[in-house]
Amino acid sequence: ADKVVFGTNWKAQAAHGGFYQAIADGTYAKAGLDVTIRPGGPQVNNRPLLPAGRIDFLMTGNLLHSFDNVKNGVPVVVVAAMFQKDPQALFSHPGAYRTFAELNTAPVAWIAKDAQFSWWAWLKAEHGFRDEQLRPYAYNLGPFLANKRSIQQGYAVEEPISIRSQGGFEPQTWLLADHGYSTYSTTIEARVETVQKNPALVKRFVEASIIGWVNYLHGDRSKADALIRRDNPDMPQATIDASAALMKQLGIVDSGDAQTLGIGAMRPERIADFHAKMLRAGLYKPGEVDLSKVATTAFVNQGVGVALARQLGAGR
Amino acid sequence: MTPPLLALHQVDKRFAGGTLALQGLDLAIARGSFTSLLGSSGCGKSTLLRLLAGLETPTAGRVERADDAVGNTGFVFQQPTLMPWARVAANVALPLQLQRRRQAEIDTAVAPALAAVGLQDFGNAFPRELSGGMQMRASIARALITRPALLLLDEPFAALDEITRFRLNEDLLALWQRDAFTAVFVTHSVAEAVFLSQRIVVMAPRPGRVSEIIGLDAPYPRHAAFRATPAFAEACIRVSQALLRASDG
Amino acid sequence: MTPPLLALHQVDKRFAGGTLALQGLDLAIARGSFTSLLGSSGCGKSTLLRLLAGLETPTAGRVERADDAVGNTGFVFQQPTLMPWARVAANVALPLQLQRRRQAEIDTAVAPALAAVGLQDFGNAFPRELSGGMQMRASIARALITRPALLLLDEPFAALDEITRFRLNEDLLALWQRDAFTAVFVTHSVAEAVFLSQRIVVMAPRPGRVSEIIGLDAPYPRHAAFRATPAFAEACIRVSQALLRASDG
Amino acid sequence: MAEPAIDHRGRWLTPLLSTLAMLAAWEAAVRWWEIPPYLLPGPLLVARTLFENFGSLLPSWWFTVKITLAALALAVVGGVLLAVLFALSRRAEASLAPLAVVLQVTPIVAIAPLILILVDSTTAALLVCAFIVAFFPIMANTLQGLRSADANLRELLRLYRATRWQTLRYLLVPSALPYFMAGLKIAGGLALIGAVVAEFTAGAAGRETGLASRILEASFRTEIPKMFAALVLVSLTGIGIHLAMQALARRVLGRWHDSERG
Amino acid sequence: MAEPAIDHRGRWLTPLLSTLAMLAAWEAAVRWWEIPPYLLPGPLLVARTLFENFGSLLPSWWFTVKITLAALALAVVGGVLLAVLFALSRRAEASLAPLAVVLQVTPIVAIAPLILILVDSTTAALLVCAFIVAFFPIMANTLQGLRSADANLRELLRLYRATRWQTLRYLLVPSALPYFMAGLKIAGGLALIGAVVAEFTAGAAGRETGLASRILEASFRTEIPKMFAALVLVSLTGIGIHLAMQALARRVLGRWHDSERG
Ligand SMILES: Nc1ncnc2c1ncn2[C@@H]1O[C@H](COP(=O)(O)OP(=O)(O)OP(=O)(O)O)[C@@H](O)[C@H]1O
Ligand SMILES: Nc1ncnc2c1ncn2[C@@H]1O[C@H](COP(=O)(O)OP(=O)(O)OP(=O)(O)O)[C@@H](O)[C@H]1O
Ligand SMILES: [Mg+2]
Ligand SMILES: [Mg+2]
Repeated sequence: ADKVVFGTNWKAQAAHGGFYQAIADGTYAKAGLDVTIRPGGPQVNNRPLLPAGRIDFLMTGNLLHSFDNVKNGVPVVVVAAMFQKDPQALFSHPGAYRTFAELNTAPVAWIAKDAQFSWWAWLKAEHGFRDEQLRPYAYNLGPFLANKRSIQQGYAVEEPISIRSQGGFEPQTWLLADHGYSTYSTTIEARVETVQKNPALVKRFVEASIIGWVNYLHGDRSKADALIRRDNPDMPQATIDASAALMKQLGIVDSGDAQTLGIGAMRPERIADFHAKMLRAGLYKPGEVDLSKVATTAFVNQGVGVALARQLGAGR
Repeated sequence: MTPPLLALHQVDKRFAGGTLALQGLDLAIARGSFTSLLGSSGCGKSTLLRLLAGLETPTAGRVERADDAVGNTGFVFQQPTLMPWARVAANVALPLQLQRRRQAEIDTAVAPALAAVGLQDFGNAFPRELSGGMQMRASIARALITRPALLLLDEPFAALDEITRFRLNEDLLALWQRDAFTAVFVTHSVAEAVFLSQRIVVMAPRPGRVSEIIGLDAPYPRHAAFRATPAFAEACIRVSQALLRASDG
Repeated sequence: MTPPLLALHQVDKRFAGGTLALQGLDLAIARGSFTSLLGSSGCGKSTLLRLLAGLETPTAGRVERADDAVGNTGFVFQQPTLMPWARVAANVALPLQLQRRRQAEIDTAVAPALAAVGLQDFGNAFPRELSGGMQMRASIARALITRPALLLLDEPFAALDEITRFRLNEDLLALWQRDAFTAVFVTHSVAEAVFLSQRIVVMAPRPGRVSEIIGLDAPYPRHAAFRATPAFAEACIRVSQALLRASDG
Repeated sequence: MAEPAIDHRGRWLTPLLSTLAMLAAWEAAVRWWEIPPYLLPGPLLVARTLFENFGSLLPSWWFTVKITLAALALAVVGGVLLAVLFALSRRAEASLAPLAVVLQVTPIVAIAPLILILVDSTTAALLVCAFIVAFFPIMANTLQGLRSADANLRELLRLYRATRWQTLRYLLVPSALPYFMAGLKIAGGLALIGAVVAEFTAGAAGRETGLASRILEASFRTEIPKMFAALVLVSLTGIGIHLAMQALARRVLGRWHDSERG
Repeated sequence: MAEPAIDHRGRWLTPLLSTLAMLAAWEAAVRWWEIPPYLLPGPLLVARTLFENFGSLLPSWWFTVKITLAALALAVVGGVLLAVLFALSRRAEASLAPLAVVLQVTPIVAIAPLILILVDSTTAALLVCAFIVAFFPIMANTLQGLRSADANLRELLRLYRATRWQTLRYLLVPSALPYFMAGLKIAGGLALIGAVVAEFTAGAAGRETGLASRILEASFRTEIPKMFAALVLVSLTGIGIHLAMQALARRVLGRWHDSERG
């Protein structure tokens, strides 16, 4: 089997479930792949490892990183987008704000550093947020819980669960994707070289991952969860369960194009649309990013797994 | 009779290492007296001086120090013990600084103190730039600058040539007569002890104890001529013999 | 005539601070000779000794040191200069360690070296636990332990009582006769210089220079009895007068 | 100073009492202002959490301790070697000191990826990071110590034509000891913090994780009492290392150096 | 040592040449192995990037420098005060030293949120963090220095019944200077790294940002040459601080301490 190292951008969690599923139930093995997952973390930056050749595929949070790669001549390319919607969200205390438009009046916004250099710029440009609101979010809910008027960032499939258990209330979740933040998420990046010289490997990896995701969402995910908890021993099963439920409920993975073209689907028009928004937010200058180099649709949009999903009872 | 300024009663001093430096020592130092300590190297002279100054505590026995001795003591240590980071003038001025004298007062006191030991040109030097004898002289100037009531001197002139030494001997006696302080003087020079003192305490080693006390009744002021008198020579011989007895015993 | 072991030609030494310590100094030290340096405090004796040892370089003039003097020199500094972290025995053994002698050889050499200066019971002590005179004696033992061809001594016995001092004087002469080393000896004691040396160099201060050189032809071995001879007394008087002249000039 | 030496029992009693007083004040503050545990848990709660999670924290603690001690050992070796090189040759110092400073001031966070690219094993990467954090104080202090050797003793060795190596062994190294010990006290703490920070950034994932991972995890999941339990373990380890260094200093300098008398 | 002192020109030439040699080796390595700039840019590219972005980096640099110097000043004041307190009273040391160690070994990352809650202004939070990183070496070294005062001089002052304050002023402080200077060299670098790390963890974006934000931003956006340009600025600042400290040590210890002779 081909040895493959797959780097993620965070500690093991339900949002990585499909990949663990494909290991756990032997989908990768069946595709002739011996996959090792290398988790990332809050300050762990796996991204340089991909062009350096220390890992073979990389899970990336959103398309901005891919734009940056193209802009800076890093020879990597997106080969699949497992999440149709970015789970990136803002949270507020219940009843504190009525509409998304009001959030820019919050006195304090707990936002992590990386966000400050990406979608925060878009929120400022498009929705009137201000730098004065900024406080650094160190992935610790305490400060948010302590201040009822504050808002904070988070993953729609992660933070609400812990806010519920720690703060004892149901936060209001404002999914950025619902307000124009149209990036794909949890994309798979590969080196251009790999795509050109060994497309078969890429195809096997992408398709096995898709099957993994179908099975994780709709099949028996107990073995994948066990692997997740092995890599991240403090992750309780209840959180995984809640998270998986949220993924389905919010249509993070299996919605829109994915329902017809298969999980991982990408459309160049949507990438271009997102790019145009970021251009307006001032993150890029016109012509800096050659959009044709951002992603290849050669490995997705084939309807892989659609039948399996229906068979497992998706959508019921 | 007035009580002595300092008194040791049956004092023992044993160091942490186990050395018994002094044993069963009895000694009284009268106010205004000039006493010399003589004894072989390592017999406990410095230790005795440090007990008198209150820098060591005895392991047995009692050290009594009258109130007017405490805090008004000048001490010339066996080593120069200067502050390497301070210029010579600042080193000499230190006791006055510690007494919070005014700067003007200090400045007027330092220059003659330096001159008295022949260091008038070296007030601005650092201690490392002085010769061994000059360092000791700076240390002497420092001890004298406060006009202490009790002056303890541990071989102050050992590193000096005879001419300077003789001159400083006379200067010291002149000061003693003017200020009437109490002096305890450690030396290895029998002649020096005889020239200076009213009383010579001869110590015996292992463990350190008082072997003999020799009184000298030659009148003060004593000048260079005193060294040429038969009384002087005779006293020297008596003291030398006492020393020999002490080191044999 | 064989060339001298050490020779200074028109040597000037000015320190960074500006002090002119030595000026126009000419001096030759013959192989196997015993020379004493006398002079007032601060006249440059230590500086001269350090030039002879090669520890200072002259600011003008030339210092010539024969090959057999270099690296085979014992030096007793004016301060004890012991390593505070090493026990007395280790301090004394240092020169042998540096010569990479075998440990057994070192062990057999150290015990008699300590005994020779009366420190047989203190090999295991740390320097801080010794009296001032004992520290100097350790330093003397260290300088002698390698049986050097050239021995430079800077007031080695100044901190010792007269009895010990006399004994060590005789011991030193015995060694000198046995090993035929070259000795340069700084002292402030005229009697000591006369007792020990073949030649006494009297130095004058400010700037330091050679004032007079006095030869002494009393035969060796010299014993305690020598001190009682008229020749000894006469020599002492001659040297004292030379010293007076030097400090007046 | 005039103050009498504390007797033997006092040596343990005072810090114990003061620590207890501080903990009591902390608990009281938490209760008085009703600070919720997700902001600042009281020491009792932290202690209980520590007790309950002890079994799961122990392996992490051990992992961190291993990295710390290894990094400290490396820092001592590297720092001392560099200091010796610098002390023996001003030229070497002039050429390499800038590099040492660059190493000291470069944020690990920024170069961790580079290290991960160059070094294969994560443990090795952690070691490198922790080493970088800890070595400078050893180096700087040892260098100052080597330079502070007594000038007269230096001359004595010159007179006996001691080789550089001998000068080092017989004079410079003992002279540097008091400085080295102070450096060691600093580096002990820094190696620990370096091990923790390195794990934050070069993160050992999976089974082999240290306290840093537990702190982050607990923090992300806002299990603040658990985070504090892990922090307390880090602190206790730091205090342990400090006490060990202090005992070592007392042993090494005890009988001869002024700093350890009385 | 036997080595002759480097002449005045050599003092500057040697580090310059060695730095140039290292840069040349770096450039050569990058070209020889064709390392792409997104992994490791060569020094020429970094220099060009630095030059091109100088205008935008300058305010960030200045912000970081301000935090660094302020933190260093605080560390000096705090560290020295604590050391003095400890030196004057073994009891105070026994009670408070554990706290100092805890401060040293607590990872900023973990306590930054707490600090942010307690302290309102971000700049103040940054200062607190950088201070925590920098104060310990000053404290530990100064303490060791205060303790290392010559025992004989100590007795001299006791004899004159010097007050604690006088003992401190006339004896302990000058004795501690060589140690303090070594501590200052360490703390200078640590204050800088502390300012950077603090900004990583506690810093806000917006107008008032330092070099850390620029490093992170460049890193997130894979503008590696720009990241290195910012890192180079950090390194240069560190070297500048180091040289300043060295000059200060030479001035303060020059004429009397063995470490600064020859
Ligand atoms: N390192 C130095 N820097 C500056 N001046 C110095 C230095 N060493 C000695 N001197 C000066 O040189 C002169 C001679 O000093 P030296 O030590 O040779 O005197 P000495 O004859 O040995 O005196 P003593 O009998 O007091 O030991 C003195 O005036 C002294 O101040
Ligand atoms: N700090 C110490 N620790 C242990 N032993 C000590 C200490 N100080 C002195 N001694 C011992 O006490 C004895 C007396 O020492 P002291 O310094 O009083 O002698 P001294 O008469 O002054 O000799 P010298 O004439 O050589 O100066 C010596 O045997 C010495 O070894
Ligand atoms: Mg003595
Ligand atoms: Mg001299």
